[in-house]
Amino acid sequence: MKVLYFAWLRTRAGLSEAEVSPPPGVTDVAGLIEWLKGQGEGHAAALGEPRLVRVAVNQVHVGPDHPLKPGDEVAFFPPVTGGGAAGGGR
Amino acid sequence: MKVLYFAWLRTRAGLSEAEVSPPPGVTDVAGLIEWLKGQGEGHAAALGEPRLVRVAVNQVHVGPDHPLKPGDEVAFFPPVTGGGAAGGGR
Amino acid sequence: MIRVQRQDFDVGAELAALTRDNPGIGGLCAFVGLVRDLSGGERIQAMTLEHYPGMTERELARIEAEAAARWPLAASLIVHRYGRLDPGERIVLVATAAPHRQAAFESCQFLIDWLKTKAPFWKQEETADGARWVEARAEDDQAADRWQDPRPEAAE
Amino acid sequence: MIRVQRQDFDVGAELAALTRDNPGIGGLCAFVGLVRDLSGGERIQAMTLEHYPGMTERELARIEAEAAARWPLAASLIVHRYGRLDPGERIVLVATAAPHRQAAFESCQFLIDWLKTKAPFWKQEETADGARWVEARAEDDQAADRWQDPRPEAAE
Repeated sequence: MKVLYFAWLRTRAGLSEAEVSPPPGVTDVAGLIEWLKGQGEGHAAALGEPRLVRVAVNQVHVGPDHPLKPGDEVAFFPPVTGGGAAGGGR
Repeated sequence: MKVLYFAWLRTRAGLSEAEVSPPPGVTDVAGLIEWLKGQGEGHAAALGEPRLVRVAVNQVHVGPDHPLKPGDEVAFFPPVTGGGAAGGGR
Repeated sequence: MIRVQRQDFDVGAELAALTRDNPGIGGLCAFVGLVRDLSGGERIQAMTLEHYPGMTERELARIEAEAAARWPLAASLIVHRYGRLDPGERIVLVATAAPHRQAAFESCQFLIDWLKTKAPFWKQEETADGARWVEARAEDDQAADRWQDPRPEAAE
Repeated sequence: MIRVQRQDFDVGAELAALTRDNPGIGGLCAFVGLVRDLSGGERIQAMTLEHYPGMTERELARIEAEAAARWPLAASLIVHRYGRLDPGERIVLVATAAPHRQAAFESCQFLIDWLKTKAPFWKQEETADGARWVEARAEDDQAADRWQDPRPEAAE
């Protein structure tokens, strides 16, 4: 299973990509996050603020109970901030 | 006093511009319209559908009770239709 | 800035000039109106835009000033053509630039909505049956009426 | 059509290509997002946009398809840059073309609102104090949320 970090999660993790093999008990995104936190300081630092962590599985936005299978690409990132000017301004 | 016609009011009037000298009793736009209707077929045809006639005095949109003075430029035209695509389409 | 002209305009050049040397602009919204080949289901061969020289410029400047009073705009532009145009040709360009995008979108839509009911332009369409004047549409009055009242939410 | 690229884009050429040979288009709405020189009152020296290659393209295509399902669009375009950009540089171009202008305005605003909360881009700003990641703004979530529900009025 491939894990990706973007933006400041990547900076905190100190890595942008990792190949991981979680045990069979890890069946969904929430489970993967809990397991990763025990896999080294980088993962723990990146995932330490769950409120600010967004997840995509195989490049699709998902929630914490999304199921996982071997071979999935799981990306963790903060809320997105693209697109230029912010929404306010009336 | 200069009177101008635009779009299909111009077509109906058969003229785009006329110099007119209404009598002193004509003091506002509504009075001018009534008086002009008696000043020939062209004026009468152009101003025959008051619901569709818009008025500008000295190049500013005005209502029927707008006062008039000698030397004013009074334009009559239908509702405007510029600007490209219409508003609908959700 | 407003301009009334017979000739076409270069959208890219106009928009680049509008934002040049103003890095406080975060969002630019532009609307281009084009001549459609269909009107009420009928094929249009060409369109002629008549206008009221002098009043047109005054009215466009007034509409632009109204937008600048309602929104925090860094720049705005209205370019409107007159004369005979073929289907697919550009008729009008409206653009507004602001620090934030909501102001740019709202003011751009305000400008085109007001322009369509206040600026003295009239369209004549040419079909296989001859030329006819285009009638004003209720949708356009409704679109303009949205902006009549000072907006209740005045948040930044 | 969607494109994710490092290099700048030519707004005029992009918009001309979008409407070319389609005289059924009556209105074209475009939004250009630019790098501001100020953010929260602080001067920005440059901005770097990171993205998630692969997912970005998928997500933009999905957002564009959603707009096409909601409005009668003749054409649409999203071009988004990544990499390091200076103040005043263009970041994103969103454009929609439709027979009528209301559909063009609404769908263009929908695209940029959704893009800002769904497309995997992240901004890092460089100030005199160093680089920092830009935080997501509540205004952007609110802007996107407007479009969550199928709109109650579905008139043509």
